[in-house]
Amino acid sequence: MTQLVLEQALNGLQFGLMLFLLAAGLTLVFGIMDMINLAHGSLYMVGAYIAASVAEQSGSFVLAVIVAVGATAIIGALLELAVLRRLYRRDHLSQVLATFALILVSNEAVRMIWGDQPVMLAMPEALSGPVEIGGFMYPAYRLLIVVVGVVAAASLYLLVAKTRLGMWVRAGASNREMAQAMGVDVRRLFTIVFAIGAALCALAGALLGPLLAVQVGMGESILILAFVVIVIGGIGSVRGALVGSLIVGVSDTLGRALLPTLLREIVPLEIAASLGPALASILIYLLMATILFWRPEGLFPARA
Amino acid sequence: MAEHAQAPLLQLAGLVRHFGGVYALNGVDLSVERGEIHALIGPNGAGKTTLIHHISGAMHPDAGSVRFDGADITRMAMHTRVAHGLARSYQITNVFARLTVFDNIALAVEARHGGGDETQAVIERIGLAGATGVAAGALSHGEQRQLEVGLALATAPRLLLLDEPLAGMGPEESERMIELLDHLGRDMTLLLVEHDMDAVFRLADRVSVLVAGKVIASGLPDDVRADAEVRRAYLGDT
Amino acid sequence: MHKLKLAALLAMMGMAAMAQAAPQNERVKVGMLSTLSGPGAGLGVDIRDGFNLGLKHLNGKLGGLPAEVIVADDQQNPDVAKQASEKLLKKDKVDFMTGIVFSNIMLAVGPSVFENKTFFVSANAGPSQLAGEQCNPYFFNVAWQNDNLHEAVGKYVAERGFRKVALLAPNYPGGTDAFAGFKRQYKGKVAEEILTKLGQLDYAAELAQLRASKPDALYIFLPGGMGINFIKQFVAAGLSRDIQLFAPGFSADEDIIKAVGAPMMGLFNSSQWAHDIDNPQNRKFVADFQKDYGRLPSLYASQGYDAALLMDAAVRDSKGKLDDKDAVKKALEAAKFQSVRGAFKFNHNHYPIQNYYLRVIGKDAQGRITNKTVGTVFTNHADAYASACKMK
Amino acid sequence: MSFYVESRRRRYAASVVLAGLAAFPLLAQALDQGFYVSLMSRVLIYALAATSLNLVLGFGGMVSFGHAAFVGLGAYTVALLTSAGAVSAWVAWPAAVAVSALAALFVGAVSLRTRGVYFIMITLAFAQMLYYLIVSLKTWGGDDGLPLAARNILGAGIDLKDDANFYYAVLACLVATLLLVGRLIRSRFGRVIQGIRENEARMEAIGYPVFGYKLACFTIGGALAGLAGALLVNQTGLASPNQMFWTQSGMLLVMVVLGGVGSLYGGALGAAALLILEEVLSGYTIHWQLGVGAVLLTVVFLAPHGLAGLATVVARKRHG
Repeated sequence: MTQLVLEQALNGLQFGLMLFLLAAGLTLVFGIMDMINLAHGSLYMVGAYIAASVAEQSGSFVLAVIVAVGATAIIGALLELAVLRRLYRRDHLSQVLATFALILVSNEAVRMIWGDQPVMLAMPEALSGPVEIGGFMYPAYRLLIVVVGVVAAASLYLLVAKTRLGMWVRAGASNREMAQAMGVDVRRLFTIVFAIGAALCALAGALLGPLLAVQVGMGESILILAFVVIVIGGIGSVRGALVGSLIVGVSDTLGRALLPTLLREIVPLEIAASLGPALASILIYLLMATILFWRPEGLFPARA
Repeated sequence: MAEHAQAPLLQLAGLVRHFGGVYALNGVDLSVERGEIHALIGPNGAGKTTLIHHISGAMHPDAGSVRFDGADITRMAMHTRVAHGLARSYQITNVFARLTVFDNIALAVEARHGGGDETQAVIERIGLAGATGVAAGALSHGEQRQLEVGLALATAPRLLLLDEPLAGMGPEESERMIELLDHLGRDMTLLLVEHDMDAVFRLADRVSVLVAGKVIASGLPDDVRADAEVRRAYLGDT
Repeated sequence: MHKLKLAALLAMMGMAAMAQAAPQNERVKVGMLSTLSGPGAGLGVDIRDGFNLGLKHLNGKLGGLPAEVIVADDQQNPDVAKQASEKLLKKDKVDFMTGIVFSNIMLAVGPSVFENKTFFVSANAGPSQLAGEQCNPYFFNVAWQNDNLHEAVGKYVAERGFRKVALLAPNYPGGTDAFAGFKRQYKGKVAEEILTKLGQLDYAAELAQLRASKPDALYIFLPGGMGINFIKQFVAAGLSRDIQLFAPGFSADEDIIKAVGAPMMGLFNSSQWAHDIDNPQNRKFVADFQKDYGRLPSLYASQGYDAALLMDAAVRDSKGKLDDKDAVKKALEAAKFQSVRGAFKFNHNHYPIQNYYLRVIGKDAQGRITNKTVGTVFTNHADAYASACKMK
Repeated sequence: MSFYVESRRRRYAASVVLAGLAAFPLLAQALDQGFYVSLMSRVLIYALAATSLNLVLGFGGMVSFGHAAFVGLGAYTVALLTSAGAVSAWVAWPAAVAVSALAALFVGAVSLRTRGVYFIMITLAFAQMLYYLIVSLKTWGGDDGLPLAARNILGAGIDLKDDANFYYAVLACLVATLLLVGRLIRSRFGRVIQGIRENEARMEAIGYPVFGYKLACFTIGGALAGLAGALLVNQTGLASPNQMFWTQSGMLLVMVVLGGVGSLYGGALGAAALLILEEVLSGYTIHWQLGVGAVLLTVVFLAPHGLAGLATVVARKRHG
C-alpha cells in the first residue's frame, strides 16, 4: 500500500512537471505583458505536430524536439511581431477575442496541413519500456519528463534570478514603466519572452506527444489545466507556476487513485461507485475554487 | 449618550498591522476631537497612508481598536463607515475619470439619497461650478484634487479623512485648496495627512506626529513644534 | 439568321425551365450531417468519404436516380446538429439523412427527423434507446448497436479463459453501458471497474492501480484521443507484457493505429468489418478508397460506404417512389445490397443481424501496422434491446 | 464613455430591426423558406443569453467565464419539470429563471471575492464542476442529455409546436429582456454598477456596498441566462451538458465582445453576427472556422468597440 501511494505520488509529480512546462511560458507572458493568450495551447499543438513530422521524416526524436522548439520559437516571435504586439495596450477582453480567433485559425491551418486524423509521434525506442526504481516499475519515458521538467524549472530559475534578461523580466513583471525608465527595450524584451514561452510550449508538445494524442484540439484541453495551475500559483510567478503544477498534478493523481477507495470505506458501495469518479473529475476545480476563496490572488502573488 | 458626546469623535487604541515581518503600524494611539482640524505628519514611510486605510476601513488591523463616535468600528466594512459619517479622500487622485464632474458627485450623493440640488451645492462648494459637464479625466490636476475632496464631501461626513490633499499642486492651486479646507473645517471634523508644513500650521488645531508606525507626539501646533523628540526624529532633518 | 438564333435561344430557355420543373422524385437528395470540425472530425470525414466512394461506384446515382448530397457539419454539438438537420429537412427537403457519428447527437436530432417522416440511415451512431423502446420506422442503423462490439469482446475474453478481467471507461453513461455490454457475455470475475474523467489526458494513476491489482486481461472503452493517450501510456508502463489488452473496434481502427503506431501491436479488438474480409465488393472498396484518399479505410468509412449502397437498394426496390414511405421502408428492411462486410440483414428493430469478428493488430505483408482478422466471435448476432422494440 | 445613454438614433434603429424581426416569419413562409424561422429563433435565444452576459460583463465589469452553466441549468430545470408533468411554460420557465438565479447567487457569493483573471477562472471552475457532475449522472442522461418530450404549453390558444409561434414567444422574451436590461442600466442601480466597473475602490469609499451590488448584478445576469436556457431546451428539444461546457461560455464571451461590450444591443448584435456567419461559411467549406477566425481578428483590430461601436462610428461619419 505504501509503495502504491509512493508510486502515485511520483505519478503526480510527473504529471505536475508536465503541466509546468506549459504553465511556465503562460505565466511569464501573462505576468510580463499582462496579456491573456488563449493561443498558448495552439503553440503547444504546433510544436507537437512539427515534432511528429520531423520524427517521421528523420527518424530521430532528439532532432524532432530540437527542430520543433526552434521552429515554434520563430513562429511565436513572428506571431508576436505581427499580431499580439498590437494587443498589449488593449483590454483583456479584446485579447481574449483575438487569441480565440487565433485558435480557430491555427486549428484549421493544422487540419489543412496534417489532415483531420491524429498523427503519430513515437517515443524513442530506448525509452519505450519501464525501468525499476525503488521496488516498482516505472516508465522510462516518464522519468525523462521528470528530468526535463526539473531541468526546465532550474534553468528558468537561473534565467530569471541570475541573468540580465531575467532582471529585465522581473522589472517588467513588477513595474513596466519603471523598467522602461531603467532603459529596458521593452518591445524587444516582449518578443524575446514570447519566443521563450513558445519554445517551452513546443518542448511540452514534443515531449508529451509520445504520451498523449497529437490531434487538433489538443491545445485547448491542456490550456485549461495550465490556466488552473497559474491561477492557483499566482499569475506572473514562475515559482507559483511550479508549486501550482505540483499541487494540481499530485492532487489530481492521488484523488483519482485514492478517492474511490476511500469513499468505499465511508459510504455504501453503490453511492461510492458513482460518487468517487465524479468527485475525482472535479477535484482540481474544487481545489482551485477553494484556494482562490482563501487566497484571492493565488498562493504567490507576483505583485504584492 | 452623554458620555459619547464627550468622548473623542475618533479614537484609535493600540493599532497594530504587519505585512510579513514588517510592522507598518506598531501600536498607534490617537484621538481626534469633535470639530477640530487635526493634522497627522511624519516622515515618508511612517505609515500615514496605511493608518488612513485602517481608519477608513480599506484595511483591518491585526490588533487594537478603532472607535468612532463612541462605537467600536474596528471590523466594520468601509461602506458602512461611510454611512456612519466617516469619509476619506485619496493621496493619488482616484475619481471616475470617464464620468463628468456632475456624475461623479451625483454618484456620491446618491449613495445616501436621491441627489438633485445637493449635487449642485457640493460642486459649487468645491469651486467646480464652471466644469459641471466636463469629464473628470479632462480636468487640470488642481481641479481633480478639488473633485477628489468633493467626492468625500458629498457623502456628508462628520469626519473627513484627507490624504495629502495638496499633493503635486502649484502655489495658486494650493492656496485655493487651503481656503476650501479652512471652510470645511468650520462644518466638520478633519483629519489631515499633509507634508506641506506651512499649510499644516496654518490650518491645524492640533497636530500628531507618526514615526515608524507609532504616534510619538500629539498636541497644539506650537507645543509639537517645540517637542525635542519630534525635532530629533522628524523636523530636525528638514 | 437572327431569327434562327432567337429560336434556338428560346428553345434552350424552355429546356432549362422544363429541367427545373421536373418532379422531385427524379432525383434523390441525401443530407449528410456529420462531425466535420473539431477533435471528432476524423470520424465524420471518414464516413463522408466512404459514402462518396459508394456513390462514385454507383456512378453518382442512387437506384438509378441522380443523387445530390448536401453536406452539413454538426460540430459535435447537439444544438448545432439540430439546427443543421432542420435546414436539411425543411429547406433542402432531403429524402434520406445519414452521417451522424455520436449517439448524443443522434438522440438530439432523431425526433424531428422522424416526425418529418424522413429516413435516417445511420452509418455509425447506434444508441440503445433507438434499438429498444424508442425504435422507429424511420431509423435504420447500418453499422451496429453500441453494445455489440463490447459483447463480442466479452464473449471472446470468456472463451479464451481469462479469469481476472479489469474494465476501464470514462465516467459517463456510454462508459457504464460498455461495462454492461461486456459483462452480458463475460460472466467471469471482474477484478476492477475503473471510471475515469471524460477527456482525461494522463492515466498514470490508473496504470499504477492496474499494476497493483494484476488482472490478466484489460478491456478499455476510450473513444478518440483518450484511447490514444491510454494505449501509449499502457505500453510505456510495461503493462502489455502481463496484461492482455482488448478494445472495441472503434478504439483500434486505422485512425487510432496511425496515431499510436507500434505500441498498438498485439491488441485484440472486435469489429463487424475488417479491410481484409475477403469478398469482391470489399476488395474493390478497400483498393479504391486507398487510391482515392491515400489511406486505408476505417470501419467508419466502410459504414458510410454501406449506407450509400443501402440507399441505392432502397430507391431501386421502391422504384423511385420516394413519397411512398411504406414502399421505401419495406425496401430498406429488405436491405438487398452487397455489404462490404458480407452477409447483412436487418432485425425487426432496424439494427443489423450480422457477424462480429475478432481482429488483432500486427504487421501485414507490406510491413504496415494494421488489423488482421483472426476469427468469428458471433454469427448472425442481434442486439440485446430488440425485444423491447414493439415494431414488427 | 460615460454612463450608458441610448441615443435616439440607436433606439430608432432598434425599432426598425424589431419591426423587421416581427415580419420575418410571414416573409419566410411567403417565400416557402420556413426553415429560417427556426434558425432565427436560435439566433434570438443566443441574443438573449449574450445580452444577459453583457449585463454582467459590460455593465458590471465582471468577466464571467462560466455563464453557459446558468443557461444549461435553465435548460435542465425545464426538461426535468416537464418530464415530471409540469408542462406549462408559466411554471417551468419561471422555475428555470429561479434555479439559475439561485445558482448564480451562490457562485457569485464565492467568486466575487476575487478579481480579474482570478474571477474569470473561478467562474470557469464552477461551470466545469457542474459539467462533469451532469455528464456522470446517468439518471439525467449523462452526455446523451435529457430530452424534452414536447415544447411547453403557453395557453391562450398559442401552440408553441408551431415554429412561428415559438419564434414570437422567443422574440417577446428577448424584447422584454432588452427593455428590462435597458431600464435597469438607466436606473440608480445601473449607474452604481457602472460606477463600480469604472472604479470599484472609490465606490466603496463613497459608501456603496460594492459586493452586494455586484452580486445582485451577477444574479440577475444568471437569472436571465436561465430564461435563455428554458427557451433553448424548447428549441432543440434536449438539455445537454454540451450547453454548459467551457467552449459554450467562451462562445458567449466572444459574442459579447464581437457585438460590443457595455452596449445594450451589443450581445444581441454579436450573437446574430457570429451565428449567421457560421451558418453561411459552414455551407461552403468544412474549414469555415478559418473564416470565422479571420473575421474575428479583423473586428478586433478595425472595430475595437465591437460591431455596436462600429455602427456608432459609421453613423457619426455619415451625419457629421
